[in-house]
Amino acid sequence: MTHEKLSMAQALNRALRDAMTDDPSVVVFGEDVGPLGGVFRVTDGLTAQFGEDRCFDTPLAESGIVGVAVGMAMNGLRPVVEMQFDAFAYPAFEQIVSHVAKMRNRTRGRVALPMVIRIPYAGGIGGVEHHCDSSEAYYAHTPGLHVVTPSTPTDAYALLRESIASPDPVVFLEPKKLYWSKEEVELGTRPPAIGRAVVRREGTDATLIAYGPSVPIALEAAEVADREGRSLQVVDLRSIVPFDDETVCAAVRSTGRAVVVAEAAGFASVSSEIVARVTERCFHSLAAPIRRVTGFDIPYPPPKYEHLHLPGVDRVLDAVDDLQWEDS
Amino acid sequence: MTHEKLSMAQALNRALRDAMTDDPSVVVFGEDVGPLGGVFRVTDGLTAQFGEDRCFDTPLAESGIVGVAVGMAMNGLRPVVEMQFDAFAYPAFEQIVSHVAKMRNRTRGRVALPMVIRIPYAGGIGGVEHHCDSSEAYYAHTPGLHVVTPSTPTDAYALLRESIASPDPVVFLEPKKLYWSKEEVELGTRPPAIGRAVVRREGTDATLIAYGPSVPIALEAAEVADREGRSLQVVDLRSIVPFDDETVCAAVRSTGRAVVVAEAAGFASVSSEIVARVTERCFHSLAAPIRRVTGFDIPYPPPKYEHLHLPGVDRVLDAVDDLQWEDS
Amino acid sequence: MPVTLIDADGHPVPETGRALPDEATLRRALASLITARRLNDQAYALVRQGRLAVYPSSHGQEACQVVAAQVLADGDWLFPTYRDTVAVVERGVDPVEALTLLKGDWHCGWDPYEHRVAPHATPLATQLPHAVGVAHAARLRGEPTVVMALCGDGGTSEGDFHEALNFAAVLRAPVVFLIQNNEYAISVPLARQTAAPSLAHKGVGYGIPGERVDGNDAAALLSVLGEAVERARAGGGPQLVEAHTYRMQAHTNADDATRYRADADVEAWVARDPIARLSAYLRVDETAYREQAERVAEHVRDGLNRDVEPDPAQLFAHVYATETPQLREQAAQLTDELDRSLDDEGALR
Amino acid sequence: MPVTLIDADGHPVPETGRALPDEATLRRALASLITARRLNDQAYALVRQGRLAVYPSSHGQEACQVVAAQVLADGDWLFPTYRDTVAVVERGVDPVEALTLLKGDWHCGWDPYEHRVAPHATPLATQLPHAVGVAHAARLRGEPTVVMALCGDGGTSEGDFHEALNFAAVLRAPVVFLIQNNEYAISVPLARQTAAPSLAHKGVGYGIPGERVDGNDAAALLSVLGEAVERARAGGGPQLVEAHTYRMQAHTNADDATRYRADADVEAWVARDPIARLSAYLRVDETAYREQAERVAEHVRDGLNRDVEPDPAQLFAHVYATETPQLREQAAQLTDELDRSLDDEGALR
Ligand SMILES: Cc1ncc(C[n+]2csc(CCOP(=O)(O)OP(=O)(O)O)c2C)c(N)n1
Ligand SMILES: Cc1ncc(C[n+]2csc(CCOP(=O)(O)OP(=O)(O)O)c2C)c(N)n1
Ligand SMILES: [Mg+2]
Ligand SMILES: [Mg+2]
Repeated sequence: MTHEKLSMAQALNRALRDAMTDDPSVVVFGEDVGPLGGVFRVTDGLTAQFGEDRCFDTPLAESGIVGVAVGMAMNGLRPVVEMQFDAFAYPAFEQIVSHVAKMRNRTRGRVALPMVIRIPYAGGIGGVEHHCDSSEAYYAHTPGLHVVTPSTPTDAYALLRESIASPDPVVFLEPKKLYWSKEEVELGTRPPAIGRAVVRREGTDATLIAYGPSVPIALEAAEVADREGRSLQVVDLRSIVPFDDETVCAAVRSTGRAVVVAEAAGFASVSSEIVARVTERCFHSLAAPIRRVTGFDIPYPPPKYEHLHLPGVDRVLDAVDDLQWEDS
Repeated sequence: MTHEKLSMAQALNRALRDAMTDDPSVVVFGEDVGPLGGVFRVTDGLTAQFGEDRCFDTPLAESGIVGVAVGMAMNGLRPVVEMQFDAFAYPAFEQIVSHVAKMRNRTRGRVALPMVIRIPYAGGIGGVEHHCDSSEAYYAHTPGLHVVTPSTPTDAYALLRESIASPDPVVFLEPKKLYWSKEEVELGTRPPAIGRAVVRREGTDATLIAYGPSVPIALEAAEVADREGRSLQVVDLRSIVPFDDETVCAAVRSTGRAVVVAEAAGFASVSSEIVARVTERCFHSLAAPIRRVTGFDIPYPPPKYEHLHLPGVDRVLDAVDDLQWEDS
Repeated sequence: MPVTLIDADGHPVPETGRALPDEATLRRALASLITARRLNDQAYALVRQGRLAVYPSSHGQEACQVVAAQVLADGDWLFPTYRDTVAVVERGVDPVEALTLLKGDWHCGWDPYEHRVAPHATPLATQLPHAVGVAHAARLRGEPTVVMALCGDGGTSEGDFHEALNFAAVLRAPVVFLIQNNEYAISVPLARQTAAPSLAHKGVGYGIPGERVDGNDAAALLSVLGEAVERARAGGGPQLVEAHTYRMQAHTNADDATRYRADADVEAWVARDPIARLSAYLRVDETAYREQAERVAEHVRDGLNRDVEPDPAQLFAHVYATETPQLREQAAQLTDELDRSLDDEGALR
Repeated sequence: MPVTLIDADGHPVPETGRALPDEATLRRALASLITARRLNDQAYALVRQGRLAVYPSSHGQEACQVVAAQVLADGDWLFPTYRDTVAVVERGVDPVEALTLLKGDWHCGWDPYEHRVAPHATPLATQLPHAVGVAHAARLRGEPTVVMALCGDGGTSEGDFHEALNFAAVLRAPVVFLIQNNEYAISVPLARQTAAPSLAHKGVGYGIPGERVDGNDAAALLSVLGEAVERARAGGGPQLVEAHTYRMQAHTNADDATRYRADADVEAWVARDPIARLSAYLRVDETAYREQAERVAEHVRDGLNRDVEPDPAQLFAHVYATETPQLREQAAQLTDELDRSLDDEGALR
């Protein structure tokens, strides 16, 4: 077990490298993932190290990339494909929904698709239109897919290793704005598997439930709240599908109040699901309705407006203030 | 104002016919919508009546159909396109999400896209794979689209007329299993506009919230419950986006208990949203958490299994029974 | 001009520059054609009897389908569309398993690895990139696999057709793309589908050789497809073959073809029937072949008349390798419902 | 061989079978080329100064872009990609408006109807079906509109490219598809994008005539694109033109081109510069043109150095024609937040 200070992009790169070293059936492909190393450098050096058969550039066609990956997964390989940005995975939507998600079920388990679709997603990097979508709900709503999203370099490494090892397809959502966040990463460890949430910060007054790019916001809000005398617990989902009802509900029951924080538009979203399922399960432990702090129900705005759109610390704290602390 | 006994498919056909008569800019196209009249005969006779320029068959390419409709809508026409079945709209997903939903916003309102995407959806007709998806969540989660779904021939007529007249794109979801349901339709009327829900049945003990194909199930459940001494109110959303918070919340507050009924997989769905937003708004009026009766989180099953999957009257009544009627 | 080796009257076409397949090969094809036709017609009849939900028949297109399967080696793969049941069967899949989707028991009835036959693909053209992926994976491992990927004329308009052909060409994947041009996509005739001089011309834009063949001439198909497969196997890359044939019946039983085409158009194609033609050329007594066909038909009738009780657990068992906690809960809910309804029935009746 | 009328040294090519455009037309092109180059380089510089988020420069490709706009009539439409800012400007759009997306103030800065220029399309090839739709709508109304739809070499691999060309051909829509083959899609060279003999060959599979042209020769572009536009206007249907050019700079400022191509490759193209070539042929004094170019550059600098305060109401105002109740609530929430934070600031500072 070694430690190294890595950014999330580097941690992902290490995960790919280690997986390719350990398992010759792992292949990486997509747009610009070869000599360029991907626009975020997540695949940096893989072609040089493993050769063009193991990491290669494809024609510019996302449906083709996912569709070809389906065939390769059917035939003994473990493809890890990159969609260059969130909105550029939409051309592959039919392949993802109608095949990637359904092949195992269609064939009664005979044809498994061990493949990973990596999607840099969400905003906060001043990107222009189509480069900042939070598209998790589309995948999370589709039975047959696993959907995970790390919030730390350590989790990025571990979750990607798990995802590549998974016998089932995983939509792996990489929060773009965290690519450059660094921490000491334990390589070779196996932290909680896909399907497990973690409590990132203990707290007693209310629970913030977040994932991916919103976790640092939630932690910062908890930090500020702490200074203001309120103790907030922070849960990081890590895995959206499967969902860790146990950890999330235990957390919410322990505080009796909760706020969900997510960048995506709120309507019919993963946040809606969290509110719905936690309320179904913990109704009588709740002192107040669970609040959602999400992006507005608007197309992702231009760079100069994104600070107005994205859930920030103040908006989270406003929602916490709204949790009916006084008798009324 | 005339009355006629029409099936939902016929009512839709009348709506198209009347819209094309009233407005020469309305054009209809898609796969098999010409001489065949569409696989569900919704466009029956339109080519004969209005000519090939107004109603025409296209090459078999859904992204192309929607993309061409975008261009036609940009240039003065009001296209109404048909996707043959729910899952066959997925190839058009990028066009729908990245353009149809965003063009007005992108251009600060300068380019409007008055177009309707008709999608026969949901199950209950013994259809094979890819012909029975409940895909509403994908569209409802996407800001910029209106999403409506009728449950009666009268509403089918009225909502389609409204949708074609709308200055904005509408995803018009047609519950396949109701195509052949008949009723006396008032033609030429303007019932509640897009964005308005209606109470289909009054009741005092609990509220069933449903839309599209689930409305008849909810009504039947209310009928049965009535015989068992429980009075259930039934709300039909009609419009998923915009959502009629007013009507829905008033209904739920009046009974204090609610069950959402929808065919789609429950996870991160429109039902999740209904539970979340109604709970947020009506928390203290609720005697019990809102229950969801939805399809399971599985790919739509084969015909011989669909009765096990689809929300039925018994499952709805079980959920009603679960609404904590006894003190505990 | 499409390659034709035996004309509609059963006469060999002179000076084609191609050898006729040997008699044993042609006899094998004829036997399968007769079984395939019987299977098509049996399945069609079973829809009327309510034993199949729907059947997209390939009556009249059997030569394409049978030969597509026959030119493959054991280690090769076949990627069928929903209309290619008889190709699937020719490849060795039990016809009852092949009809599972259309019977409604499950989505795919066979084990795709057993005979290397992918599940029927319903969303048009989506199977083509899969075919390329299977071929490319095999090639990366140095296996001599060739993939036969089927597609309809209508399917060529989909974006996935384009992307698959382009990937195949760039990767030099050993895939033979066989388009059965049966002149219709449900109600839409070819002229509304494309303005290309032929569907084989669609290879040009990818750098893939295209070839046209008479889709009702099994001999020509054996020659052209056999060559394409061997070329792909030898590392020559993908090939596109357009087989010109005709959809003799409605799109499926649910379709009413009289709305968009004249009966006379269909009748014109009766004279070009692939079976009559090959049979005339071979001058064989078909009786022996018919026996086998009847055995298959009977097997199909038996199989489809047998009702399979749906097992509720199947709904949840195959969504993931391991059931998620959510699915475990939902499965338990269903079991509970079913138990209670059994109790009710027991109590009431 | 691509059509070239003026070679890299500025000499007319003999026996092309095509007339050289007249001198006034070429001078007009040169003037615009010089402005376009200045605009490209100014925009690039503004990224370094932090005034633009990113800029995909078309330095070296200006001839394609300028001519694409110049061959159009007022009633025609231009459908640009993200790299086609200078085509947009040539069409009459204020360069500051043209750069709005890249500055980050809004998605599209101009009124698409004013100069009949569609918004920049970022998702590759998705603008092509729109172009077909605009053209078809015009044709249904009997208007003489022609649509010029731009696309990159990489974009040709997308499904939407295929579907758009096929629709255009079947509908006989008056669209000229201009592919700027600049040899790269970010880091991916053409040889990995396609195995086709040329991108112009991609027309064959749709029944669309394809033509290759030297993309750095404004004269050839004027001739070929001008002809294509007039042919489309006359009812001749769509046409595909591949202009062979080169992306002289990195994909955008964010890209590091040294990772995937040698500087020497780029240098080889300096000698084929579209401006030097035309200027050499015309033997003009460029000074006058440079003045105009400088004026435009100054206008751009001024415009981009001016900060526009974002108006929060804009976030909600254009999602629908009428705000939904949900958006009204959300807008009110944001206003309330901002009011409170202003109060806080007032109170604290
Ligand atoms: C993506 C998609 N769109 C639409 C359909 C509905 N559909 C099923 S078959 C068919 C026609 C297919 O025509 P063709 O490809 O020529 O095959 P054929 O039926 O003639 O064998 C259509 C439109 C589908 N299955 N998939
Ligand atoms: C659907 C889609 N996928 C990926 C991208 C990301 N992307 C932006 S530009 C580009 C390369 C485009 O190459 P080409 O079409 O040759 O145009 P060029 O940049 O050379 O002008 C890519 C991959 C995108 N914009 N859209
Ligand atoms: Mg066909
Ligand atoms: Mg390029």
